[in-house]
Amino acid sequence: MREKIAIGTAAAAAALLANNLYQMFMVLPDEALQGAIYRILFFHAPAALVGMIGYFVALTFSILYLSSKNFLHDSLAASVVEVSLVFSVVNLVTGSIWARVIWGIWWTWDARLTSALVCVLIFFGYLVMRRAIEEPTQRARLSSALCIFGCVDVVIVYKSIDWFRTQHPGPVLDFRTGGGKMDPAMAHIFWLNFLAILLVAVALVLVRTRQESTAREIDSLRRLAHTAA
Amino acid sequence: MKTIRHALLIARKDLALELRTKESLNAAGAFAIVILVLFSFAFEETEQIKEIGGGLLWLVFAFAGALIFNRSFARELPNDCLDTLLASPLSPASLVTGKALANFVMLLAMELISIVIFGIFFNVNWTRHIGELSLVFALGTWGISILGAVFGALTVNLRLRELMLPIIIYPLLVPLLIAAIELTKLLLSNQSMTPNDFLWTKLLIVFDVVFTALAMLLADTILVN
Amino acid sequence: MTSAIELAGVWKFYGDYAAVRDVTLNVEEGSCCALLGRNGAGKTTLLRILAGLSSFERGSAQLFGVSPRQAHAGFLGHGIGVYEDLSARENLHFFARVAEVAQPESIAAEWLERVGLANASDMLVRQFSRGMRQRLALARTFLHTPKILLLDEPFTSLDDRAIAMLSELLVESRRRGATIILSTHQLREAMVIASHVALIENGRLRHAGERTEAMLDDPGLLYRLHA
Amino acid sequence: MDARNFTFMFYGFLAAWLIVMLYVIVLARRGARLKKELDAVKKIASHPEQHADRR
Repeated sequence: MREKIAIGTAAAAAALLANNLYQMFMVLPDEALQGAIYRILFFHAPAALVGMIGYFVALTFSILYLSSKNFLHDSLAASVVEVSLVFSVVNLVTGSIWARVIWGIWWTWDARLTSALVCVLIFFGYLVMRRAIEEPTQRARLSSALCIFGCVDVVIVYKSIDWFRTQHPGPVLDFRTGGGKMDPAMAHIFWLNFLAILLVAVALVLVRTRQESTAREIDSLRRLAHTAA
Repeated sequence: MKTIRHALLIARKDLALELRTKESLNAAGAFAIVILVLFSFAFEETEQIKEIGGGLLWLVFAFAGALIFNRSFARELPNDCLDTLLASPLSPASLVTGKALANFVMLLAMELISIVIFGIFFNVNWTRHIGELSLVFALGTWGISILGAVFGALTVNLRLRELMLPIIIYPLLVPLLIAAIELTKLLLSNQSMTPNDFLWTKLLIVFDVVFTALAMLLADTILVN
Repeated sequence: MTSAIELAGVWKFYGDYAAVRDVTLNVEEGSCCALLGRNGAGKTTLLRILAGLSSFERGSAQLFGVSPRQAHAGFLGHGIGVYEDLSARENLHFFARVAEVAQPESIAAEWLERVGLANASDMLVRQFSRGMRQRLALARTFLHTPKILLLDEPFTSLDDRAIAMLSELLVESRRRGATIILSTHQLREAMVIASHVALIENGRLRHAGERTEAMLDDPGLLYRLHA
Repeated sequence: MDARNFTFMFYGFLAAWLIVMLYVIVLARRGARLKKELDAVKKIASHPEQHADRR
């Protein structure tokens, strides 16, 4: 059943992506100032959003784990962090390529770039720490605590943006500017593509969560064999 | 009240042990001095050093801090002292606070040595804004210390403990280090603070308060398995 | 008789593996319960739960009506629980203060005398012999006259003098009404001290009850009954 | 617009999907490894006496 949902989600994501790509290249014109490259935005920004949402979903699951001690919550938190990290890396790489064309540099220590990078480093540390702990209960407990610290830190980092001079383009989405800067046709594709990437992420999380349960089963069988022998 | 009394007890015990063995102070102090000497070869002009001095100092503090924090809970491992403490009336929150206090004192001592050496090697007069500078150092050092204590506790039973601690705390410390570096740079270059710079002080305070509260809240989760 | 220790349906998991399974156990105030079972059966885990060192996923555990973390039992685990780089006196001072006894200095001095370390009280533990360390550990465990004592394999690796001292301390503790739980391999010693016995196998409680005369004569009886 | 701009856009898309594909491959390999491990450990758990010495 779980696999069918994952496959279904992936199929829906693929169909939506095909449609979006067609729209992006065949229907939408080049942007006046940036030319063709602006299309990277359709992946760059949704990847950032999906990553950011993911970290806070993981925070929710971490808190849920601590109150319920249900391992499914821990598995979900770990899976969501891992998948979010993939999309955060997509975000950084696509952003870097865009910056090479528009700014002429691959990287700059701008506040938003810095905070995105810090986010990646924090949750990379989360995954590294998970690998270093073998006992599942201890791992779940400690990584939940780390996830809470990490998310609070992300909020603080993000807040300090306003105090740091910034080079990054300002917000272009409706909900942040309170009335669009973006062309409605573009905004439409943008949100469709956000949905597509979100579906890809959900499918990946489902697969990853299943693997976590398998790993836990292996661990408990090992312990059983250990005590029986 | 009880938490504070117990925290002071732990801090005093840790400092007494440290003064006797000098395990982490020697390592951290030697590290700080070596880095400062190496940097004095790399940079010569005094104007340049005022720009990067803040960054240099805080990176030295953060790196030397990791050496101190690694020992912080590891000190409790021989003879299962950590178990004994946790089975006693002492609360995990007071244990973490006590460790943070001990870290704070050790790191501050190390910072004092570092800045004196920094002043001599780079010919920088750092005493002109000593009041503000002390405030910045205290606020920044507390933030580093409390995170060092929390993650010292979190990593104490892990494989590769010494490696894991820096991987986890440095990214978390970024906002604190940015603020502390900006303020230190300002104070070393002999400018007075503008309202805009108070934002950095505010950031330091917010960081300290938020993470101290979080540490108290999660101490049980981290220490009682 | 009131219950000093009440465990009801306690489960402790390591991942999906249950180390303690549905343990329900009442220990009466003033009794001495010997916890028996093979290596890895869950004795240590159970004692750690009672000492407030381990959390558990299901069930409830109460010591005199409060949670293990608030009960402050005297706990002696596998390690001696004292600092190598503090002197015997400093160690006892510190733990007396942590345990919030009324006069830490005099209590510490009294216990140093009692375990025969008065002459070595200013020596660092690092310089102690094994027997001296063990006696210091005993002083550390008993110095706040706890109402509940949790001892994990206390007789293993103790030398003769320390064993004699421990037995004396246990008898005295019971006389003042303390409740004792100790896990052990040494069946014969356990049967002599214990008033009750509990047998754990694969995390499950297989037997709990009074120590009978038959067990005293034949310490292996319980194991054979549940084989 | 100019071809260079378009090339970089192509690289951007390529990089994005390459990263995701790479993750999918990692995921698939880990899945296969876990499955193999599960089968092996199941065998041991059902006949502990035969494997007692192999721990």
